[in-house]
Amino acid sequence: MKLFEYQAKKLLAKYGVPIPRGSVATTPEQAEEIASDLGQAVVLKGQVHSGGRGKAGAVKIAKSPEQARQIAADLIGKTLFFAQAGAHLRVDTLLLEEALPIKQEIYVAITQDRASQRDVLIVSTMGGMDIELVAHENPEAISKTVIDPLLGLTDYAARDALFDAGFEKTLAGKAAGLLKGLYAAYVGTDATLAEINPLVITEEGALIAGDAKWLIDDNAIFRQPEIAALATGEDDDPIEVEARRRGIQYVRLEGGEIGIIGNGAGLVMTTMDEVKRAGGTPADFLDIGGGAKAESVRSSLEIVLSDPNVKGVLFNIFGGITRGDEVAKGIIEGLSTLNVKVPIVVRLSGTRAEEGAALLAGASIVAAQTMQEAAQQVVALANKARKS
Amino acid sequence: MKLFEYQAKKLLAKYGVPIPRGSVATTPEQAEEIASDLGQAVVLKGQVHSGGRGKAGAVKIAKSPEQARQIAADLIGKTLFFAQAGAHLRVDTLLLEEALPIKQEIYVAITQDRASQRDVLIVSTMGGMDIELVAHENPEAISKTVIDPLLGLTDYAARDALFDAGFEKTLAGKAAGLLKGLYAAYVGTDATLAEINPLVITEEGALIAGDAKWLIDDNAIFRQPEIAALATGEDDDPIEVEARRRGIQYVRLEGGEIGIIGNGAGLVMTTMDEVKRAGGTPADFLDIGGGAKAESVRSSLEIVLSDPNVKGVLFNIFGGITRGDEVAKGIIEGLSTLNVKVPIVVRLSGTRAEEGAALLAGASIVAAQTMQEAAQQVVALANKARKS
Amino acid sequence: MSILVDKNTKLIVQGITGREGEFHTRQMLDYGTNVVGGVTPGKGGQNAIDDRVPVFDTVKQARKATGANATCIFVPAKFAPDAVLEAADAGIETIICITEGIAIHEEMVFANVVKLKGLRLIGPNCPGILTVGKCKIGIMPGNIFKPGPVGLVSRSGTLTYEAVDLLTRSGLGQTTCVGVGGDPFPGTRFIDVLPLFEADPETEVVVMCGEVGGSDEEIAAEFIKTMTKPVVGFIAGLTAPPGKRMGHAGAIISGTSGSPQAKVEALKAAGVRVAETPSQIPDLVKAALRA
Amino acid sequence: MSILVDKNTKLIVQGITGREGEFHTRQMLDYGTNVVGGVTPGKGGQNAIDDRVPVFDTVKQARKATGANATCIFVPAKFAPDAVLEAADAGIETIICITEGIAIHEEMVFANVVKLKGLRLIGPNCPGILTVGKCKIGIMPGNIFKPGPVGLVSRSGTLTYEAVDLLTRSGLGQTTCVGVGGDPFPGTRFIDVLPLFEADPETEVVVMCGEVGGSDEEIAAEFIKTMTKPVVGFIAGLTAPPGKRMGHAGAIISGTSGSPQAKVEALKAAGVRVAETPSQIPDLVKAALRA
Repeated sequence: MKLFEYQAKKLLAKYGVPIPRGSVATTPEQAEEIASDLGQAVVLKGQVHSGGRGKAGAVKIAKSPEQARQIAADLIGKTLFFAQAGAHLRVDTLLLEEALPIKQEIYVAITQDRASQRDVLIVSTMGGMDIELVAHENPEAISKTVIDPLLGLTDYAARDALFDAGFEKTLAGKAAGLLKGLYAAYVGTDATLAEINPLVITEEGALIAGDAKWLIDDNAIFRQPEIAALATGEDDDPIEVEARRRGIQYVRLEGGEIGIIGNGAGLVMTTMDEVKRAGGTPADFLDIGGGAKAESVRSSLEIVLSDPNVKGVLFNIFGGITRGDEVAKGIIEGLSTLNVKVPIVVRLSGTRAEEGAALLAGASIVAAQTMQEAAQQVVALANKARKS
Repeated sequence: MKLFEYQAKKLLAKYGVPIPRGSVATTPEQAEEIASDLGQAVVLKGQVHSGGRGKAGAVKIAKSPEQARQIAADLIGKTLFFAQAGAHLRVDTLLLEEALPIKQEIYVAITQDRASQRDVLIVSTMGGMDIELVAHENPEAISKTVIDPLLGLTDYAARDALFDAGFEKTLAGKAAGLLKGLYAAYVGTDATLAEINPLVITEEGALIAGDAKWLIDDNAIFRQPEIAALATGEDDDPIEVEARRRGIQYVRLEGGEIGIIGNGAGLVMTTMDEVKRAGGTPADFLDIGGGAKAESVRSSLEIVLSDPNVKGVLFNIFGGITRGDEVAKGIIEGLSTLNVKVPIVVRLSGTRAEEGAALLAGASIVAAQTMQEAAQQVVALANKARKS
Repeated sequence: MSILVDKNTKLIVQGITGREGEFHTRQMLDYGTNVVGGVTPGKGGQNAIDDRVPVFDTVKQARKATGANATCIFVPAKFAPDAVLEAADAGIETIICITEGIAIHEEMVFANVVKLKGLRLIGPNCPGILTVGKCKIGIMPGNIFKPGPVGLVSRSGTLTYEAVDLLTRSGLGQTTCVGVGGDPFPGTRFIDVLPLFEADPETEVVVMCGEVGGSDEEIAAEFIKTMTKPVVGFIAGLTAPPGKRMGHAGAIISGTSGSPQAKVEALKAAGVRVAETPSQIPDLVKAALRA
Repeated sequence: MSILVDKNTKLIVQGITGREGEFHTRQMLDYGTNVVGGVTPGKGGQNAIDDRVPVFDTVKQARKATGANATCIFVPAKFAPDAVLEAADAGIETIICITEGIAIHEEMVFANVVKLKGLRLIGPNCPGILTVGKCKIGIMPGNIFKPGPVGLVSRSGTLTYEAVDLLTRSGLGQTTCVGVGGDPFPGTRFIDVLPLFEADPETEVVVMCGEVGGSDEEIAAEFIKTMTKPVVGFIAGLTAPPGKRMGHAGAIISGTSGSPQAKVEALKAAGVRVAETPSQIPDLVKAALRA
C-alpha cells in the first residue's frame, strides 16, 4: 500500500521528524485560506502516487493567496501524465506548504535489502534528485548502512551512514536523531520503504522533510488499523480496489487484452509470458491461490471481465490442493450468471482435471491440453472476435 | 530503588496486567471511605519495603467500612518488626483492596540471571509462599525460562514457562499475554526484579496480580523520570537518602560503630572486613570513588558522622587517580568545620600519599601505615573513647 | 542419497490440529514421511490424525519426547513468526514454513535468528520439500513425482508441479524438489540449495525455476559457473511490469533491480540452458544429460 | 608472553577528547601502549594529545585507517552502550569498557551481542588490563607494577592495586593484571581469564580477588580444580549484609545467592590458598611458588 506525501508527513511528524508547516486542500477556496494562514510564499503539490511531479506540472509555487487559489483551481481535478509512474493520474488533493529557505538537499531512506536480508539505511548528499540516477552516475555519493534487525537503528549506525555520506559534521548529531525517528516510523508502520527526498537543510541549520515516499507491507495491514484507515482508493485502479475488497490477488496490466487466471504466482506469470509468446498481450495477473472454491473462481472471472479491454480469458490451473472440478464449476457458474461476450479457454491439469474437463465439455467449453496450446487458442479466438 | 506494592501495581495496570480494585489511604477516614466505595470485604496492607507482611501483622481483613477505619487507625504510624527485612519499619500508608475469590495462587517473576547473563522468567504453581523456600524444598515446582535480550519475551517462551510449570492449560493463552505485559513493564521501567506473588486465579478464571514486588536499576533512574518521581523517601534510612542526594555511595550498616570511608568498592568492603577482624563493627560502606576532590571527602565525612552510633572513623585510600593530598585536605577541612568528637584514623597509600601524610601530620592527625594497623588503631581508640 | 530430508528425517508439525495442518499431515503420513509428533499449545497429551500422532504443548517438549529434527509449520501468518522462533529456540535443524502472508518485518527477524543459530529455514510462503519416495514435507502433490536423476529448486509452487509433471511424463524422474518460496527473504535460497545438489551423487542435472524480483538468480549464476553438473533454468514473469507485486511478495521489479532479462542473461552467461517455456524443460534436461 | 594484550596491541580510545579519555590516553602513551587512534563523532580529522593521536568520526573509519584490534571506552554511561555496540560492529577484537553506571538492561544487550560476534569484552565498570612493561589499557596506576611471575584477576580496582603494591614491595612481580569489573554481567569473568593464565608460560601463580555477589568465584573454583598452576584467592565483603548493594552493582547478596562464605568454601575446596586479609597475599604467593 502506498501513502500520499501528506499522509507520510503526518506519520513523520508523529515520530518527531520535522515537516514544513502546511495543510491539504481539495478546493480552491481551501487553498487560498491555507496560503493566507501560512502568510508567505507557498508550494502547492498535487497528491498522486508518483515521483517526478515537478516535471509533470503538479508542483507550483504561489506568491499570494489569490495566486494559490488560481493554481488550485487549475490543478484540482486535472489529469496529468507522470513519466515516472508511466501513467495518467488525476490530481484530487493538494498539499500546501511554506516554501523553505533551502541551503542543501539530502536524500535519506530506509528499505529492505534482499541480498543481506536486512533493512538498509541509505544517505546521499545529492538529494532532491532521482536516486536511481544518482546510483547510476555517482555511486560513491550514496552511503548504504545495513541495520541489524535485532538491534534496530543504533546511534552509531546512523552516524556511520551520515559521516560516510560526507554529511555536515556539525549537524550530524541532530540528523542521527532524525534518522532514528525515521526508523521508528518505518518499523512502527510496517513500511517496506520510508524515503525523505529531499531532506532540507535550511539556511538556519534546521532539518526538515521536504518530501516523503512511503510504502506499507500489505501482509502487515492487519496490525496497522490506523494505516489501513488511510487507504482512500483515490488514484488507485478501481478494479484493483474491488479485487482487494474481495480478497483476490489481482494486478491490472496497462493495455492488455487477454485476461489471465491461474493458481500460483509463478504459474500465472508464466501464463502471461505464454500469451505474449503467442502474440497476445496479458491484461492482468490473477492468482486464485491454493484450494480455491467454485465461488471464488466465479468472482475472479467477474473481476477480470470488468476490464473493458479484455477480449478473451485464459484459465490455467495445475491442481495440487486446488481441484479441477471446483474450478470448472466456478467457470460454468460464471458463464451462466455473468454476461460473457468474450471467448474463454481453459487448461486444467493435476487433481481432478478429468472430472473438470467432463463438466466443461458438458457446458460446451473446450479444455486445452497444454499451457502453450491454451495460450495460442485464446489469442487466436480473441483476434477472430475482434475482426468479426 | 524499591517500589511499594501500590506503586508497582499502578505500573502493572498501565501495562495491561489486571490488579484488584482498590486505593491507598494515609488516614483512618480515607480507609473507611475506600472500603465503603469497594462495597465488600477489603484487605488492608501496610506499604513497607519488606515481604512477610502478614506475619509482621501489617495485613488485615475488614468486613465493614467501620472495621476498616479501626484497623487503619491501629496500623497507620505503627512501627512493626519485619523478619524478612530484618528491620523495624513504620507503616505510613495502607493499600485497601477488594478481597479476591482465590482458586489458585501462582508465582511469576522476571529478574536477571547472572550466570546466563540474561533475563529469566520464573513461574511456579506454588504461589503465595516465600519462593526461596519453595526453591529449597520443591525445586522441581519452579520453572525457569531464559529470555533472549535481543528478542524480548516471545509468546512461545511465555508458553514454555507456563506449560513446564504445570499451569492450567485452558488459561495458558491468557496467562502468556499477562506475562508479556509483565515483561514490557519490567523492561519499560528498567527493573531488576518484577515479581507478582501471588498471581491469583479467581473462581471465575480471571488472573489478577495479588501482590507485587519491584526493584529498579539505580543506573537507569536518569532515563526513568516517572519512576524517579515515585521515590518517597518514606521507609528509607534518612542518612542514605541524604547521601544519595549528595551523590555519595553510602550504605548504612545496622548496629555498627566504626565509620568506614575508602575509594573503590572492593577496598571499602575489605576495610569493613579488617575492622571486624580487629574486633570492631563497621557502621557503613562509603566509597568516595575515583579522583575525589577535597570537598567531596569533607562531605563524605559529614555523612558518616551524622550517624550517632559512630564511635570512630577510618579512612583507607589507595591512590591511583585519587590523590592523597586532596583526601588529606578534605579531612582537615572536615575537622575544622564539623564538630568532630570521635577519633579519626587515616591510611593513605599510592599517589601523593606522602604529601597527604605531611598535611595530616601538620594537623596532628597520625596516618597509619597499613590497612590492618589502621583498623586496629581505630577500634582501640573507639573502645578507649567509649570507656572514658 | 538425496538432499536435506530423507527416511531419517523425524518430523513434527506445528499447527497439526488446524484444518491445513491436519489435511497435509495425513498426506505426508500417506507418502511415508516419518511424522513423529505435532504441536498445538494447550492440546498436549492428545493424539491427532486418527490417533497416529502424539500432540505436545511446546516444540521443546515435542523434541525432547521424539527427537524430532525437522518441523513443518502450518500456523496462520499472525502467529507463524513465533512458531519459527520457537522451533529455532528448540534447536530443530530443519524448519519448513509453509505459511503465506507473513509481515516482512517479522520475517526478517526470524530469518536472521535462524541463521545466527546455524539452523536451516525453508520458506516461508513455500510448498515445502520432497525427496522422491522417501520424505514429503509440505504441500507438494506426491503423485506427480517419480524417482530419477533430476534435482529441482524453485521459487514457485504450481510452476514447479508443472515442470515436474512434464519431466515425469517425459520419463525423467527426480531426486529432491525444494520449493524455496516466493517471499523476499527466503530462509533458503538458490545459492544454498545448488551446492547440495552438486554434492549429491544421485542428482545428475538441476532444474532451477526463478522469477522476477531480487537477485537470487544472478547470485546463483555465479555459483553455477563453478558447478560440474548441468543446470536447466526458467524465469517466470518476462511480461511483468515494474513496480507491481506479482502475487508473491518477492516477485516485484524495483527500479532497475529484479528484471527478468537480467536474470536470463546471467544464467545464460553461466552456461545454463534457459527454457523459454516450461514445455522446453524436458528436452533441455535430456540434452544436458546427453552432453 | 602475557595474556590478552601486549606490544602488538593496536589501541583506539573511544571518547578520546573527553576529560577522562584525554587524561588516561596520555598515561597509556607514557606507559608505552601503542595508541593508534581515537574516536569522537564530529571531530574526525583532528589530532588529540598534543598531535600524537589522530581522531576519527567512527570506529569503522578508525579501524580501517589504523588496523586497530583493541579499544578502550571512556564514554559517559548514557552513551557507552552504543559505543560498545559500535566497536563490536566494527569487529574490534578486544573491547575494554571503563565506564561505570551503565543501565543493566543495556549492558545485557551489548554483552550478548559481543558474545554472539565472538569478540571479547572486558568490563564495563572496570579498571582495564595491564601487561607489565608492555601495554596498559585503562586506568591502573602503572608505577606500582613490576615484571614477575604473578598473574592477577580481580572484580575490584583499588583492592587489586593494594594487592599489586604488596606483591611488588615483597619482591614479587607480575605478568598481566586483568580487572574484570564490578558489574553483574562482566563481559569477561574469572572463568574466561584463568585458562589464559594456565596457558601462559610466564605466569607461575595466579591471584584472584573476588567479592560478594553472583557465583563467578564458585564457577571459577570448578575450573581451578583442573589447573596445574597454584591459585591464591581473596574474597572481599565478609561483613556485607544481604540485600544491600556494596558500591559495585554486582556486589550484592540476594537471598542465599552470592554469600562470601560460600565463595571462600568453594575456593578452599578447589585447593586455593585463601587470604583472610590482603596483607597475607604475598606470603601465600611465596608459599605457592615454593610448593
